[in-house]
Amino acid sequence: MAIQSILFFGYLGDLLGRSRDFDVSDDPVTVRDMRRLLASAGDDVAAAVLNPCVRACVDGMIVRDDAPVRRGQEIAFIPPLSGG
Amino acid sequence: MAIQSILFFGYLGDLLGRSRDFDVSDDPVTVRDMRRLLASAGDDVAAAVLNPCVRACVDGMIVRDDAPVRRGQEIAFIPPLSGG
Amino acid sequence: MGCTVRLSPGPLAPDAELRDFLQIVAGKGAIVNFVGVARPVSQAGLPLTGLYLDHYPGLTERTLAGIAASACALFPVEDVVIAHRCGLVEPEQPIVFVGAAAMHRRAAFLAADYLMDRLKTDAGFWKREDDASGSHWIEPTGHDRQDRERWSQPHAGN
Amino acid sequence: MGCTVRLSPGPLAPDAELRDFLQIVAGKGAIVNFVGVARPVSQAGLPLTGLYLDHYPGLTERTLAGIAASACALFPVEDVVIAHRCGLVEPEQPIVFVGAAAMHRRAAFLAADYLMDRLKTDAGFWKREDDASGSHWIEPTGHDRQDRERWSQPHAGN
Repeated sequence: MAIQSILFFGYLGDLLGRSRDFDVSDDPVTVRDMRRLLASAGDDVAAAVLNPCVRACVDGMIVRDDAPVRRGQEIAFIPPLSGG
Repeated sequence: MAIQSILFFGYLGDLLGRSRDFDVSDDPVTVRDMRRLLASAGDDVAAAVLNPCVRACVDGMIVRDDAPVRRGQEIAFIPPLSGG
Repeated sequence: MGCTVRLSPGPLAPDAELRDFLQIVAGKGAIVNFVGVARPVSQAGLPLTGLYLDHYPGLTERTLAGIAASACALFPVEDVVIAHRCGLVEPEQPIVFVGAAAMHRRAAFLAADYLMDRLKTDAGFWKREDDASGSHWIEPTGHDRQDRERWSQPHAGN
Repeated sequence: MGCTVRLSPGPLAPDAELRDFLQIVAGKGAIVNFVGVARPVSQAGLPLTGLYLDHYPGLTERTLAGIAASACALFPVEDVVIAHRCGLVEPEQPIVFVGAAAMHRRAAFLAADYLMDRLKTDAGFWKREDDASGSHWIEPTGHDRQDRERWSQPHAGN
């Protein structure tokens, strides 16, 4: 059992809070695993983290779903960029 | 017999002075007449005012050689524009 | 050659940005700048009360730096600057200042044009318009995406 | 919609010009500016000691106003400004400031680009470069004339 803080930006920040702590019982190995673990936290979270348009970031870099995730890394989910 | 001041710009101003008075014995009727009258004032003036690349201005407007000229109007000769 | 990128939640003063950029680029003949201002009307056609630019510290700066670096790689420019606001911007206030300096003006125009087309689609922001009907998160327009596409052809924009 | 043209023998302050222009154009989303600076080297490749812009009062202003009016006629811009120096300009000092404001940035970029190409060939100045070898009256370069030609085709510059 571990607490993982997840950051959300754009409309996801309005919906789920800009930073939210989750109980993550298993160690996720990839971003895909992380999405599945978080999806059990509620319908709103599931809709966000399972949406393929929502990209994952690990330590501030946008990554693919097969990217590895280690405990202690900063995880964020971001909607498509609006541009400047 | 009348005195006509002629303005010169760009390299013509260096060569002939920025403003120079000429005796103009006949009344010129067109810009072409004016060029011919001025040409008798010296080789340097002739080379300038007979050069087809040198445009004439009447009252600050660039005009064609068949444009009319009346006594009292401001006459200028200008080399090709350099742009800004 | 220099690329400068600045992200700030405070007000943006385009005249001060231009003064600073002109000092950096002393001796280069051609400087093109762009200033983008928050429009007074929302996409829904209502008076805009505010424009919020959400950003992810670190990631957002990297997207700006990447866009500036691409401009320097693609065009014969000497210096490039991007100064961008984040946070809440009031209508008619400047959001972005872009500068490109080159020996020849064609390169400076192309680089500034490219920088803006990239920024409008690829800069790491999430924008929310606030108007009388509420708050609306917005995405790049189809027009923005088309402008962006111009640069995917070699020598596009000429 | 406004066209502003200013010709002055005094120093040109691009930051002040930009500040003034932004006040005029309040609420338009896209502003493109160009600043042209006297290069430090003459066409002969020697250090430039001075650049002299001879002008014909009245005629010169009319050429600038005509170029500004053409830009407003050709592109969907709201405001255009041309501020130009005449007389003696020192190396690395600004000669010209151009601004174009529009609701959409494409029009502002095209108008500013057009204004500069026209100014470089059609503005009513005679330019003299002073360097160690003497003083030389110069004409637009072949490059300037080519740039100018881009706009004689319909929809050129896209």
